[in-house]
Amino acid sequence: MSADLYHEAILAEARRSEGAGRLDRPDAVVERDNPLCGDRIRIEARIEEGRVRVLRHTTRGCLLTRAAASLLAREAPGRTPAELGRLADDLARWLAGGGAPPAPSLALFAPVRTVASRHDCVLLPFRAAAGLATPGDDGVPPRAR
Amino acid sequence: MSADLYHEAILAEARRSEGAGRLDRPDAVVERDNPLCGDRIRIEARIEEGRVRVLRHTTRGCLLTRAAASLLAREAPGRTPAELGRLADDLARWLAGGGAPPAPSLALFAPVRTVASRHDCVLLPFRAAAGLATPGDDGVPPRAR
Amino acid sequence: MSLDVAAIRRDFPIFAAQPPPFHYLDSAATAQICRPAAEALLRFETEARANVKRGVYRLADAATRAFEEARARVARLLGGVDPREVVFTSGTTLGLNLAAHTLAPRLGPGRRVLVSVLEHHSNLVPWQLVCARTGAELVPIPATGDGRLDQAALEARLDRRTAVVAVTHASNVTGAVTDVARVAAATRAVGAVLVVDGAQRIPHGPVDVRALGCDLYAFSGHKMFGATGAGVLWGRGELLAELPPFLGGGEMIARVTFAASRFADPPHRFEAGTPPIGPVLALGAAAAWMTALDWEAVQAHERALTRRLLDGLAALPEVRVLGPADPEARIGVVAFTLEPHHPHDVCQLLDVRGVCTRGGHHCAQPLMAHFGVEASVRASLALYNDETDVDALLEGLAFVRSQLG
Amino acid sequence: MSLDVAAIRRDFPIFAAQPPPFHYLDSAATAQICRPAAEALLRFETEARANVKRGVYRLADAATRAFEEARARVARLLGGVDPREVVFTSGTTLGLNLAAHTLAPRLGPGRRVLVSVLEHHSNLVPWQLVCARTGAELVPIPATGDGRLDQAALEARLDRRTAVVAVTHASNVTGAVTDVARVAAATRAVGAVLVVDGAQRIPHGPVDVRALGCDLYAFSGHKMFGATGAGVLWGRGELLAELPPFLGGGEMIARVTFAASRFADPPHRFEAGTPPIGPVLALGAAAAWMTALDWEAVQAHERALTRRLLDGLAALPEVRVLGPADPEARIGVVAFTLEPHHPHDVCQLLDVRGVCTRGGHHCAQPLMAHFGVEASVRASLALYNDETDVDALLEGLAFVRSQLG
Ligand SMILES: Cc1ncc(COP(=O)(O)O)c(C=O)c1O
Ligand SMILES: Cc1ncc(COP(=O)(O)O)c(C=O)c1O
Repeated sequence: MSADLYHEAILAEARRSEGAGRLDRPDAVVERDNPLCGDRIRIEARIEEGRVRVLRHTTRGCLLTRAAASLLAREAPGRTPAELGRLADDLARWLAGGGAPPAPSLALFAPVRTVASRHDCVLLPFRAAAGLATPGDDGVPPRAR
Repeated sequence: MSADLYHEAILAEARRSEGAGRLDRPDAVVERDNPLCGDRIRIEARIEEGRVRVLRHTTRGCLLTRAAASLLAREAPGRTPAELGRLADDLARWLAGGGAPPAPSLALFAPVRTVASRHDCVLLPFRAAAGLATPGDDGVPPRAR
Repeated sequence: MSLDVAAIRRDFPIFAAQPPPFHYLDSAATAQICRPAAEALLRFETEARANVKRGVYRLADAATRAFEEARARVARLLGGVDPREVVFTSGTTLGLNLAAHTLAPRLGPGRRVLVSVLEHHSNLVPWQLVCARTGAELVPIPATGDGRLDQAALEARLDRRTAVVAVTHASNVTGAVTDVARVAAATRAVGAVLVVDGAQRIPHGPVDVRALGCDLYAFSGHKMFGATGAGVLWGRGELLAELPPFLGGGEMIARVTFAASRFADPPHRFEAGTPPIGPVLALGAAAAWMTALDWEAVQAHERALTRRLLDGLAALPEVRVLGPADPEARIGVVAFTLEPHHPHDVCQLLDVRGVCTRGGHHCAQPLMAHFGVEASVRASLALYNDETDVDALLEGLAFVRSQLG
Repeated sequence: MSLDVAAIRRDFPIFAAQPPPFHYLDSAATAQICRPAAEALLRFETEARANVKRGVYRLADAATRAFEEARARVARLLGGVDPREVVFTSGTTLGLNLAAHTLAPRLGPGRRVLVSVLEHHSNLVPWQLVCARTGAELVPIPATGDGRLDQAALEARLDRRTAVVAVTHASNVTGAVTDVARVAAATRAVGAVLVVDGAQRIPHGPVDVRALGCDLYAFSGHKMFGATGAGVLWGRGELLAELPPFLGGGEMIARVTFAASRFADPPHRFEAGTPPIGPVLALGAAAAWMTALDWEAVQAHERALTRRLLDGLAALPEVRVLGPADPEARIGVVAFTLEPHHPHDVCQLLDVRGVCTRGGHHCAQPLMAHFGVEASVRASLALYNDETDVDALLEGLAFVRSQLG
């Protein structure tokens, strides 16, 4: 059963690792952890007129996180950080059981829907990207540090 | 069953209330609460050569506490506070199930042995009397106030 | 529609287990557990146990999902709030201590915490401790003669110095129900935080915490037909986001190094360590069971019983009831004295008749002092009680007098 | 005498409930519950529930007696200490936070808290928080290359500035067992307090805390075959008597007025509010069950299994074990990495074979940093495991590699 998680499309996407790397003078940078395992993603983006033009990521994570980061790099260009935030929310909702995949490319995560504890692995890159709106934000309110 | 608790001897002892009242210039005074119900006993004693000569008590409490205070007033004269402490410990042990009543007069508390939550009611006067050794002590360590 | 009490009672295993006569009138101390809660607890502990929030194997994943479903169920009981506003605790006491500790940075000399004299020690001592530590002033809000919160007196004391107001939603002695919405409006007007102790109110029906307008709301699973060991602190999301952590440990962090730690978002920031998973699942099951009830019928039933009890007590000249006489203004938690007898002696003899009541100060010594007594007898009703329970108590009081003279 | 593992397994309901293959190797996260503990829990919650420490009716009196009997049973497991030294908590995390908060008055600028880098976040973050609040200095005690406490380094750091030393009795990552007696002697020599996290050690046999020489010792019921929701903080009586309260609420007071409260003696001073009664009774039943075992046989069995596991892993070149290689120096908690795979992916695929392991940082990020990794796979053994569990894990790792290449 959970072997389905590791079907060929996910393995291939993780291996492809689209957008891996850094940018020269990014307009926005965000880092975010998965507190479960210490996984971390760093996202750098070139932003023009409020929209992501290029997105690069440095991802230390499991196959699901890496596949998701790769797909993010493909999905992000042309969207605003706010739109990426909505994409993350829609993705979370779909994983939790509601509706349709929020983008055709993301349908390959269908087997993850039954494994709630891995949803955060898939969501990490998208949630991080939503933070591009407020550079430097890592999702933890300042007073709580 | 627990109606046995209120047999005639206990009711009579509580009513008798031996030693109720205060002393003129007591050598030692101790106050102690039962945290369960806010019951309180104040004990005043005249002490000669380390031994209680007269003991008086002001008791706000249930029938068991009042009967116990009355018996304490009868048992205390001639004993040292340390001996009263041992009497309290022996009484606690007997109530909890071990051995014989530590004084013949205390045998009337036999039915209380099956009701653990009332042991403190019986013990309150005796434990308070043990505190006569250190006047003013109410059993709470100073730092914890 | 009237309540089918027999059906309710069948949902509570205790009534089949305890030999009659068994008149349980101590639900304010701990209510009995309903069958769905007991089943959720037992199933998890014996057949499906795994730790939550960390494991990826099926058993662990299922445990995490069940845990979050319990959170969602509680959120529904509280008027459909965001589940991330539901913090699981070990009980009301922990929840109120969490409130006091995390609000401590807002306290200090010149700042005030207003606490009503109706409070259970759990909603007083934490504020005493935190005021002692920070130098803030603890200000009592007085009660009315019949044991309700004195709203006018509260409003007179509220000003910009006030950082926190802490009140009970329903008193565990007088049964009086506080008009929290009115307190909330006044509290908000001075920019203070309103902490509500819901321990006694929640077993008597769902509470729409957003409509109440409070900021933090605490209660215990064991008083609302769940298991012992778990409770809830609900908090307004905007406030929770600002509060620092209380307990440190696993599951509440984002990243830890010796130099510094970053903390997780609510609710996890406040849930350090392995939670009481079984008791939380029981709490969730109890919340779902409660949500499905017809509360109009339940409340009519409880009100009728309360009236029967108050009327019965009023007929006894030796009895003094501590609390409002009007069953509309209160829940069925009824404390009283039976002169000249000591509450413990009364309770002990009631037990001979199978009537379970509580004697003592009910962890509310300031309120006892307000009434000028040290202790009282308390009979507390829940939805599974019926007339026979009330009548057994009233007859039991006659028996007590016959025994003690 | 060798251990009858089949008989042990019959004492654990989970093994009849879960369909095979079921290889539970996550006992360090939460162990399974033994039948006596489950029965004590269920019996109390469904058939005999009443609140403790307050009621005089038979049901309440019996609950109080059972609660205190659980305390006595734990006292026996800890080498026959005075039951008044046994404080019931909601778990290790609460116990360690209680330690940090109540020792806070001894901290301040110029004072130091020594914490080992082996610690679970539960024995690090509370000290961080309390050091931040008091101005005391948090000093790490380093680990050896194979993940044991560096005793010499600890001793070099100990001086009169040290107020507290906090170490784990057994690491939840490396399995290394600390020589607590040696740490205690050094700690005592500088007049500091020694706080020991016993969460991982206690499931592997009774601990004579007085012989260890520590001052406070914390552990959780759910890791020692009890229920979730309860734990213990044992404290030397002389120390407990001096500590101020932590949580405020019911049951921990001697008398409360608005002006001031006086607190009860230990252990009640530290047990505010309704305790997790059912989980405490389960903990007591588990303690009694443990006390009756032949621990020489159990430990020989666990050691043999640990050796089999370590040997099997050593044969795999892609595997790096984090922790001592000698089964005598450790418990059967074995963390490792399988290059180049991510621990979560490994655990997920092991689950396909019914092998339950844990991937992540195991709430010990500083120790992960010490090893230069972010996360690892952890297999943890308990007395109910047998060779088939170990072999399933080893075969499972081959399966993982076949799947992920
Ligand atoms: C060494 C160690 N200490 C403390 C804890 C925390 O225990 P709990 O989560 O039961 O509070 C754990 C378990 O997660 C542990 O392994
Ligand atoms: C009004 C009120 N607040 C708080 C509490 C404390 O709840 P717990 O003991 O479950 O923490 C109680 C119950 O004893 C209560 O009646």
